[in-house]
Amino acid sequence: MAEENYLYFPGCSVKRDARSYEKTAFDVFEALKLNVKELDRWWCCGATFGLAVDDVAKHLGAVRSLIQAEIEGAGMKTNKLLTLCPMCFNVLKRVNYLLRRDPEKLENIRRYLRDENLDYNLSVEVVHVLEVLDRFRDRIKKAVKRRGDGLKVAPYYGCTPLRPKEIGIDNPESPSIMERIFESLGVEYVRYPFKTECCGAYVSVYNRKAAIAKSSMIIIGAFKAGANLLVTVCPLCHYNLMLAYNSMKNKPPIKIIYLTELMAYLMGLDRNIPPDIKSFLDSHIGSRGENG
Amino acid sequence: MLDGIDYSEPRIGVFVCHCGTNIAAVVDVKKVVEEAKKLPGVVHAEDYMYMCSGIGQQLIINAIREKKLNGVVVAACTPSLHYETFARAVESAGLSRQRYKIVSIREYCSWVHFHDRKRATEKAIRIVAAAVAEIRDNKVYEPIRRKVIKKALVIGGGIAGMTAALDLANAGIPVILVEKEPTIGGKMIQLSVTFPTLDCAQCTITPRMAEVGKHPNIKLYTLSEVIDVSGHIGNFHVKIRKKPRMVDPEECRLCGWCANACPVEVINEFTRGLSKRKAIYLPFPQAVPASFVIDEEHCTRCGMCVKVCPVNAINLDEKEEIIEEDVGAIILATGYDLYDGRKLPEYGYGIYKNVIDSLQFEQLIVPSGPTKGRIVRISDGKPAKRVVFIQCAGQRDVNHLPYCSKICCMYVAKEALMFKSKVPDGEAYIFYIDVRTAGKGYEEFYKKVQEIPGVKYIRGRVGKVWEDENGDLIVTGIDTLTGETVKIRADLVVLALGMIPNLDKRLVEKLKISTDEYGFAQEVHPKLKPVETEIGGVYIAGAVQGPKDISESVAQASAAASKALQLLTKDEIEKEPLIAEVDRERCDGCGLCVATCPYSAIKLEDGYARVDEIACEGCGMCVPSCPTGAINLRNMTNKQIHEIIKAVYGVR
Amino acid sequence: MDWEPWLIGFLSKWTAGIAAESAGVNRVRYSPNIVLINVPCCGLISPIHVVDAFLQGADGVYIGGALPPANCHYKVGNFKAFKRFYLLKKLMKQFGIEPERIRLEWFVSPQYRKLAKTIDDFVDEIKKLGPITGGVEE
Amino acid sequence: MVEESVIDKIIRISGRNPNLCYQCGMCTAVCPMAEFMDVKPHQIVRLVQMGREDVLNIDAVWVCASCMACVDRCPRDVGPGIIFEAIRLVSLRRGIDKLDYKAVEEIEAAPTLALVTASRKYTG
Ligand SMILES: Cc1cc2nc3c(=O)[nH]c(=O)nc-3n(C[C@H](O)[C@H](O)[C@H](O)COP(=O)(O)OP(=O)(O)OC[C@H]3O[C@@H](n4cnc5c(N)ncnc54)[C@H](O)[C@@H]3O)c2cc1C
Ligand SMILES: Cc1cc2nc3c(=O)[nH]c(=O)nc-3n(C[C@H](O)[C@H](O)[C@H](O)COP(=O)(O)OP(=O)(O)OC[C@H]3O[C@@H](n4cnc5c(N)ncnc54)[C@H](O)[C@@H]3O)c2cc1C
Ligand code: SF4
Ligand code: SF4
Ligand code: SF4
Ligand code: SF4
Ligand code: SF4
Ligand code: SF4
Ligand code: SF4
Ligand code: SF4
Repeated sequence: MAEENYLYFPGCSVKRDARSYEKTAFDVFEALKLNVKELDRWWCCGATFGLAVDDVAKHLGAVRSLIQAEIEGAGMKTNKLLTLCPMCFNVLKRVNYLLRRDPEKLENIRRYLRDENLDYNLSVEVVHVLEVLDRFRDRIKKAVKRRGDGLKVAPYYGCTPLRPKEIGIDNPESPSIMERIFESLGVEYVRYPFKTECCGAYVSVYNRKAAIAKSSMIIIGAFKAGANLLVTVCPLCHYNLMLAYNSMKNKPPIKIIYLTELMAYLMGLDRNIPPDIKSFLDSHIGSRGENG
Repeated sequence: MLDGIDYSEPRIGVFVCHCGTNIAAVVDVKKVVEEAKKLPGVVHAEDYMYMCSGIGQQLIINAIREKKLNGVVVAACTPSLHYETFARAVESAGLSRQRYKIVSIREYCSWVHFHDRKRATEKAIRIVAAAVAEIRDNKVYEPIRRKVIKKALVIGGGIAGMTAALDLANAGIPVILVEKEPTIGGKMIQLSVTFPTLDCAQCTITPRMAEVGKHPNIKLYTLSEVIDVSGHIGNFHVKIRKKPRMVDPEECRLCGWCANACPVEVINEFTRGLSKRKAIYLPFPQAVPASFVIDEEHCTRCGMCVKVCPVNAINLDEKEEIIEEDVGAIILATGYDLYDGRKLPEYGYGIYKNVIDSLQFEQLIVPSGPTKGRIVRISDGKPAKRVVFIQCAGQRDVNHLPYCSKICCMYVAKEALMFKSKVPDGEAYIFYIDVRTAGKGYEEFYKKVQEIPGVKYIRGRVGKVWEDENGDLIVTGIDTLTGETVKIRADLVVLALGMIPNLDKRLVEKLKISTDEYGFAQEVHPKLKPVETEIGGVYIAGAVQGPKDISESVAQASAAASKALQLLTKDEIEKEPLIAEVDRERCDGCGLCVATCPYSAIKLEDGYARVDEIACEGCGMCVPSCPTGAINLRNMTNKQIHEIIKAVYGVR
Repeated sequence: MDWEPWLIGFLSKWTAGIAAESAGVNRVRYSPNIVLINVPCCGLISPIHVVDAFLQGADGVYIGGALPPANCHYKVGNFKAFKRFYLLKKLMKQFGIEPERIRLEWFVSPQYRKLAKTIDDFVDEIKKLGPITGGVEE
Repeated sequence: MVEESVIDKIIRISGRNPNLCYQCGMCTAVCPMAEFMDVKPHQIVRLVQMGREDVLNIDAVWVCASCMACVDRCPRDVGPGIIFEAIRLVSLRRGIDKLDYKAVEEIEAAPTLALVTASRKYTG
């Protein structure tokens, strides 16, 4: 299987609410010579994993997408299904994990799908963009065009890429995968205590105050540690963080952006970076920006 | 062979017991006697009301003499009850106990089949028939004897190992003590004071170390490890690898000039990284042997030390040595380690300097320690005023150590007390799930610590520890008794890490002992044989068997020494001769049995299998593995099993 | 039908043997149609003995050993027995004997009720199977 | 047929065993939402242990973000966060709907993700 080939599962939010995340990600993939192809068809993963043991039907959307990936993957010589959104990652990988470990559930699901002449052979590997970038750190190093002097980045993982630990991409209590990527990018990062703290997730819809409080704590923590950039990989975290930021009376001078926006900028791939972010980065990088 | 008994033809007597009505009310005893008389080889059968009574025994003795019996079957209760009773009776009549068998028609028959007299009787007859068939072919073997080497090996020189070594040495047994570090002392020498009496650990242990060092019966090998063990109970052959010390302990005057001259500085493991030492160093002032040592790994062989040593004690070319010894018994006392705190990154161990483990905190308390007994923040050396202790830091947690480490509740109480005695205006917060104080004086000790103002026990857990922008530690947790979250700004956070066994796999394999699911050495029986291992002659002591405090380690060490003494005071050991035996006529040397034996008791010699009489435990596992039927268990041979089956089904 | 099965059982004396003793002490009644023989370890009993038993007239063979993994007095005897009998069961059909006629049960010594229950179950099962026909349906 | 009790149902559909909980409080200590909960996670587990059907009235289970911190860290593998989902589901399956669509409408530019997840967690 070709190591550079990936199928891509976009999910609802990236397509609708985080366009620049997706676009800059693809710019970065191209620069790293990765062949990433969007699934011809995909189904909403449901965004949260149904936890109850009798809730099999909630996994159907995810299974359909996994089957689609299995079929398309054969033609493309890959079994890797990449996601940008960590919530999609979390659901798809957990469903995959569950089916692999629980033959009874698998049989149950198969019964649903039999009428449609579908079957799933458990061959797909669900991967998150962070894992892929980590794997190609050498290429990242070579692709960097701008020096990140003046930037101090706070990595923000949130929960979904890391928990539960059976499917997490790194140690849920002290992940370092983003830090490694920053090192390859040549930007300075800060240590602060809230990089895996929950942003409030969907609770923002139920108890807005709580979500704002959580996200504010993260922003302030990052700022106090000296960061001027707070980097996320999740559209929902991004939303909650922005919600909190916008509700602050004294807004700290820190910008909340997607990891791939920062990467694209440092790689000199400016075309899809939102103008406000571009000018923020420009102003911090100062005159020594262009690599000599 | 005993005199006066003719074994040429089977002459078996069967004795059926009524046990009052216990048997006779269900089993038709008379019928059993009648049927027994018809069995091949049986020349006598009778029944009696209470066979185990004096009269009953006399019946058997008389019958042996009068009827010239050469085999006895007693059909009564179980062997665990009366095997010995009748064995003695049989022997007093001059018959070997190997020609006697007791079978149960009570527990195995009348007591469980009281609902069906007819078939209970039929079954009793089959049971008797099987026993007769078995005994018919029993041979009389000489007991197996083997010389015992009156010398012991103790592995590990902590408090447990030293205690066992001294107990044995004082009883006159020469002891070889192997310690892998440059000095004996183990973990106890790193402690400050000890609960519940608060006596100084070093003052307690150093006289013992000195005694070990100069005891005429103890040969001490430091920087050494056991690399091979062969042989068996009473007669082990061990190989010991002794790493070079490169300083002659006989010559070294402890002047320390060498260390001053040495340019290489590394972290000091004795203080658990709280200080530095040179590549040539004295582990600590009371080390035994009292000598400097060169850290082979870090020494650059620059030769500076050699130049300054006034007595030429240093030899940089010293090589490792392999030493071989023969011993009769082995005591394993390799102790424990602490769980790796880095597996708890949520508490910041290995990330923030001021998050330390409990042994590091002990080092902060000891007056001779790296801070001279001052309790300070490791990051900046400022006095530590507020200390948070986290109990069960990984213990009782299925994600880390599922077991309770037993001593940490107590050492935290002690450390909090010591902290308060040194920093009277300090505050100690102790997060706990339960406080376990099962020991003499322990609950009282806990109560005493609770009484100290400024010591606060918080029933609950810490979720996370982090460092804020001022370099202070922030501890967030929950007080389950109030249901409120707590947030404490602390100078030091001490993790009460649990004990894990210090027992490497290779040593386990060489000793052929087993370990429990966590890697602690496995005792044979937790209640009745707590210091014995499955391997005869190998005993365990101290924390290598499971979490233990010092008193328990010492008690167990003395127990292990006493068990070893029971063995080593004998000139030879005798065991039942019921072991496997190879028929050379049939053995074709395929070696299948060799691989099957769990005790490595079989060797191939000149193309035949040979069973080591001492090592064989008589399990019989080798028997089915032999394709030619050459290997058999004495007095339970394949032929006998066949005869037993035949007898069971030969009854009508 | 007045046919009565007679089974033979080999018990490891350290575990199943003690369980049988406790069953007695506790007066736990079970079917008498089995003769129990104590052996040092169930690892001693080979498939040959089992086949022998069927040839001599056994209707079923019961083996009681130590509960894996850690209870075997001789470390691994129970595993050895398990492996051997797994293979034997596969071969049984070729002899024309139902594999269900052999049963291995694992014990720790206090499980005397289990011993009684498994023996009863086994005797019942053998009664259902009827006498050995050697593969020929009567 | 005897009807399954609320507590039995919670235990069954969670697939977890609350009786293993020894009330250490770790779930609460690591819960990011604990400060916004009326009843704390360890207390909810305790109430389930004691068979208290009124756990259905606890608001906290709706504040739980399913972040899985408690599930990962529980030393007895009780899976509190999973039990809370079961409590939610028992309510939802009884037709109790926690999502106030008005409130949702008010949230400007809530991403699809928030709405999809919320509709999963707060409606049947
Ligand atoms: C922080 C802390 C505080 C404590 N406070 C107290 C207290 O106040 N009171 C109390 O009663 N108990 C206390 N204890 C417990 C006490 O330390 C132990 O009970 C005791 O040290 C156990 O002794 P041991 O000889 O079994 O093991 P150890 O002390 O670990 O000794 C084992 C020895 O074997 C050596 N060794 C290891 N492997 C090999 C090998 N392969 N070959 C040769 N040698 C080897 C080691 O180097 C070591 O010298 C405390 C423990 C801790 C962690
Ligand atoms: C309810 C209960 C349950 C327990 N369960 C367990 C358990 O599950 N596991 C466990 O490990 N432990 C258990 N124990 C503890 C266990 O009973 C003890 O550890 C053990 O019995 C102690 O043995 P011993 O020989 O020291 O004392 P004892 O059993 O008390 O024996 C002392 C003997 O000395 C005799 N004696 C007393 N005075 C004199 C005298 N002046 N002269 C001559 N003889 C005298 C007594 O009659 C007695 O026979 C339990 C205890 C209790 C109370
Ligand atoms: S020998 Fe055993 S069965 Fe006979 S009377 Fe004595 S106790 Fe009872
Ligand atoms: S200089 Fe020589 S005598 Fe002095 S401490 Fe070093 S080795 Fe010993
Ligand atoms: S030879 Fe080794 S121990 Fe001696 S001074 Fe040099 S580095 Fe130090
Ligand atoms: S002794 Fe105390 S601190 Fe140690 S594991 Fe047991 S309960 Fe926890
Ligand atoms: S009887 Fe057991 S210990 Fe003895 S040789 Fe055979 S397998 Fe080994
Ligand atoms: S298995 Fe039998 S034939 Fe082979 S070596 Fe052992 S005793 Fe000899
Ligand atoms: S973390 Fe687990 S054991 Fe502890 S209180 Fe919560 S549910 Fe109970
Ligand atoms: S899953 Fe829910 S209860 Fe558990 S820690 Fe996360 S928010 Fe709290």
